[in-house]
Amino acid sequence: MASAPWEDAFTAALRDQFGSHILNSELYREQKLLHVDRLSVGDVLRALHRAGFDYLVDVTAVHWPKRERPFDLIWILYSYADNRRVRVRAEYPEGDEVASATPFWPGANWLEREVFDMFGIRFSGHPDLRRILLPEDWTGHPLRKDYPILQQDQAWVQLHLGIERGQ
Amino acid sequence: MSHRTTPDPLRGGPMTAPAPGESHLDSSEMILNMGPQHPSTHGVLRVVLKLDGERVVDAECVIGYLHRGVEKIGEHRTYMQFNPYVDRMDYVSAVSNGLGYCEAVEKLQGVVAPPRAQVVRVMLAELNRISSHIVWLGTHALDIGAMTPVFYSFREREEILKIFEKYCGARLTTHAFRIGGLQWDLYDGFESDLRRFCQTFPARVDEYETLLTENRIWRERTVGVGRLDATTCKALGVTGPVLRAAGVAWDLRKAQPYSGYEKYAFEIPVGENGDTYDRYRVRLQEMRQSCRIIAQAVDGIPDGPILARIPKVFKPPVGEVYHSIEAPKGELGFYIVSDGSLQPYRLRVRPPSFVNLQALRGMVRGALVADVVAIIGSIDIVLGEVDR
Amino acid sequence: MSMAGGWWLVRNAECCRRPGVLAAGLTAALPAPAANLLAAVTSPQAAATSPPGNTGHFLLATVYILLIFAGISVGVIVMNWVERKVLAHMQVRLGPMRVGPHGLLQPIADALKLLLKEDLVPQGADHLVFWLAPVVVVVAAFSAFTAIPFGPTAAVSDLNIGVLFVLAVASLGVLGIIFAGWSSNSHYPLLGALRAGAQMVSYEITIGLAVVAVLLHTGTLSMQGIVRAQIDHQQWLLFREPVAFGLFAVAMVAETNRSPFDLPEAESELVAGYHAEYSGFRWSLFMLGEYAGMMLVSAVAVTLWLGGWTRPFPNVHAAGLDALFSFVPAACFLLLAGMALRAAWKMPGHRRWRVQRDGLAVFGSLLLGLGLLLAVPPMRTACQNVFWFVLKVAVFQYLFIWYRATFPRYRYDQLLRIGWRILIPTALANLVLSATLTALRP
Amino acid sequence: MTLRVPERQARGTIRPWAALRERLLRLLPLDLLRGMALTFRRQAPSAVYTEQYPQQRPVVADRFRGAPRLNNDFETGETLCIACNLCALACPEALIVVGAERNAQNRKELTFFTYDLSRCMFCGLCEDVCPTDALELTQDFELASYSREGAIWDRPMLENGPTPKRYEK
Repeated sequence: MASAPWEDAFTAALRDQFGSHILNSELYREQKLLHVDRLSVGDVLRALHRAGFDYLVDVTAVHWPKRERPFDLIWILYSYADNRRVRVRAEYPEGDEVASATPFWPGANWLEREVFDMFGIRFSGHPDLRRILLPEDWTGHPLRKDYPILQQDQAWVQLHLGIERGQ
Repeated sequence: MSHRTTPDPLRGGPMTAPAPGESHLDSSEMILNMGPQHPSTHGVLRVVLKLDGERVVDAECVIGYLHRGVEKIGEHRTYMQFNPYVDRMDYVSAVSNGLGYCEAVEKLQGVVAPPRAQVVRVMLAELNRISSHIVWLGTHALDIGAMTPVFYSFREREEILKIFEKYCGARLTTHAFRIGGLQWDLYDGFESDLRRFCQTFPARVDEYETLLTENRIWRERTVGVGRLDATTCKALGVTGPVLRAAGVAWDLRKAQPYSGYEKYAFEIPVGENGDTYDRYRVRLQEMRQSCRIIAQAVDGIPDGPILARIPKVFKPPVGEVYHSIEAPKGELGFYIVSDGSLQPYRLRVRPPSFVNLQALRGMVRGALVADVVAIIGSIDIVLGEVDR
Repeated sequence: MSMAGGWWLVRNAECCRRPGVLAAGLTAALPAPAANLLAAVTSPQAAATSPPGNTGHFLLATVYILLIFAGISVGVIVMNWVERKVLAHMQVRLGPMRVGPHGLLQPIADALKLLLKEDLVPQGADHLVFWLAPVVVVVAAFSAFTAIPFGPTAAVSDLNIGVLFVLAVASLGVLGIIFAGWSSNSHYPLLGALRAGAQMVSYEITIGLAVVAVLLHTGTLSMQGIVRAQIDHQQWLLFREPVAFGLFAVAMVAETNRSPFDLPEAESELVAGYHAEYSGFRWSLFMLGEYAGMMLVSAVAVTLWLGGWTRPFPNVHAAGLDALFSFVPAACFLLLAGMALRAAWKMPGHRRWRVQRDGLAVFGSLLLGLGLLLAVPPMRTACQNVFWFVLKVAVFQYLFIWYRATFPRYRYDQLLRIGWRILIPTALANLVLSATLTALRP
Repeated sequence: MTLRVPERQARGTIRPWAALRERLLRLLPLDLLRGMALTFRRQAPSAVYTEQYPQQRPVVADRFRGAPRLNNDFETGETLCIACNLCALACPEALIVVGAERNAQNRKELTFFTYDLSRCMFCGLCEDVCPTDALELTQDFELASYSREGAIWDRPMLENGPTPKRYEK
């Protein structure tokens, strides 16, 4: 099933505001997806926050190593008042900093830390960008596709756990 | 003593950063590591407390001790093979995890489970909600010093686990559902087991209420402790009973019904103050409501197939989907990206415990050490899900 | 507790085998205090009129001290088993079942295990204080028993400042707890010790005020004297000072760090509180001290408010009632024996249960023998004072367990608030009221 | 549905004498006594819920997923396994190794079968895919062994089942 375009008053308003920075808006399995240019992600998120999306469900990323801009950042938003969800997606090149969503949704704090931990994507304006699940001195970001599933920071394991291998 | 603490529940940032007006050179402060091995951190949660006497000045959660890389494992298993792994995230409510995952994959594939399967799923998921809340109740009461409820509640949980065992062959990590429906049909006596459970269970909840609800010590320990208002909850993304205790009648089973929840009559219990006591009351009421749902479902189990027609070699079309359910602890979401192969390209779990745990810091600031365990308990976290 | 009493009785029984001539001969041969004791054992009526206690006689005091030490230790063991069993049954569990029939030997197995465990001292601990702390706790709890009258003559001493002595020595126990928390060089024990310090200091005051209210009615500080005053009043002081008793009943739970006031060792908050760093034998001393402390405060409560060694309804002397009450100790033991034998009878016949069944039968027979022994007239009269005392204390022990099974734990600040804002003002008001009433009474 | 919180809701509107009555009632620890009555009642031996495990063995359900077993044909005693390798493919942990070789009739014949129980999570996927019901998760639940190697089961172990030493006392 291919995705259908998503055009209604809401997207029209967004397009009015951001013009070509809204790259695409589609419906897939009845789920709404906004594809946004990375340069205006911060503004779009702010606008959505103002538009009533008061609940940031999740922030996550997908790694596409073969692409020119290998990281997809995904924000899943929800509006309590209107009972609707929208996903915002933007593509980022390696090493680019992403605008943090913590000013609008303080709950993004840990979610962004997890993205940083797992993908190595840095967020600008984040109050406390550190690793969250892995030890702070771990090397590598496990959810990148170039990090094999059996890979571990063996030096860390040997230093801190005193065992030869972690697996 | 406590008056230097800033009452901003949303404050982020590392713990060492001094708040405005906070002295940095105060020798009366003590750093206390609560966990990762502590009787009341419910697993391997470590909370670093900065104490002034027994008053908490600041706190920081250190998590990841149980990180197993579930999302990475998901990228290296077929959709079917990953199913048992989701049981091991929130291992107290494995059935709910399975429900969320199976429905997410079904949505990705574009199939719907047959009606009979949906009803069975609802019954098991609600049983699981009860068993999850019951474990929470027992351990939470134990944290606050009441020894007995934990044994009473495990007695009831045993009844539920026996039903699980008879239905799917496992008690805790059930692997009860399959993508597209169910593996097993109901066993003989399933309905009578459930009816008996629904008849006896409310009286058991009354027992907990006798021991706790009106008990003055319990109320002193919980009323007004760890308050979290609705605005803060929404800002932090807190969901589930914690949000409802703050007065927001939001439940995904009502807001965006899945698996046929729109067919059942039940109510969303809501608190007023968003404190530990209200969370307790909300969860107790939710158990009664779950019982109601089960009773309705048992009376209307339709006949028919239990598994939708899906190919044996299962390759969902290219696309991505986010599906979330109301797990006992809050919104449990699965974001799955398919590249058309046998395995998910990316599988993201939106864990309710992880997000809810963020609220801990704001809640414990200014509280006492004894409140910290009460508050941790009232969020109801499972570290298997926080760390994944 | 009943075991403690039983043990005591067995020792006394030796003297009672051959009453009459032999007793008279011995009375002549022994030094005066011992003769008093013997006279008291063989004829309590005479003892009631003889001077209380056997103060000043070194040998006899030593014997009593040993008896009390042994009795309390056995009592702790029994209490340990009973607590685990009662708690378990309240929580729909079985409790210990593996070592001995119905886990009867479990406390002994645990004691052995604790004795054999490695003796750990944390790095950086103050060795001397760390070593001293459990000793202080145990010594304080045990030495206070020297002033407790188990019967009209069954006491080590009858100090004229008995109440003060008991309160003073018992409150030394907190010193041990603070020692333990401080010397462990660890955060949780330190917090536990601080809590214990604040808690004990606050609740001591309530205890003191409640006791003073009693003293208004007795006019003496002697523990024996207080019981005798109740006998003279023909009334337990519970009925004259119910408020003081209530205050004491609450404060004594806090004083012994028991649920719902078990903050210093709250396992869900402070891991194990002040004894978190203790293990093995040292830890078992803390436990011994805690249980001895529970018995001690119960014994004080019994002495001060519940008529000490007197039987229930001491003011009613209807025909046959005395005789009826004198059979109660024997009846109690026979009842326990019956329960044990019935349980042995009802055990499944399978051979894997045989050891348990036989053990229980032996235990039941033992109890049966004790019960029969207590039914013999001289034993009956000789032992009933101690029996009633022990029974009353046992009721308090049961209450301690019951509280623990039912209540959540108070928070630190709430505990202090209850102490300072409810208990102490009430105790003061009660004291003033009692004093006024006593002064107005003709 | 809002929770019923009688006292707190009432406090604002209540008349003073009623508040006083409530205060006085709080002096009586009725709430505590009710709890104590409940725990006291539960002491009845009939309420005990404990299962004394080695003496009383639990009866597990028919569908219980426990120790794996390789089934043999009842009559011939030959293995039902056709060495199709489906179980090994289905296993999420890849802990099954099936060894097979072609016999004279060019049919696959099972040579060895190892099952690493130490990594098994008893999900039952191998059992589900088995076309001949050769591999089955049985009701045996006592799987402890003294070494890690003891948790790796070979074909004879899988066919005959474990022989745990039953602790009888």
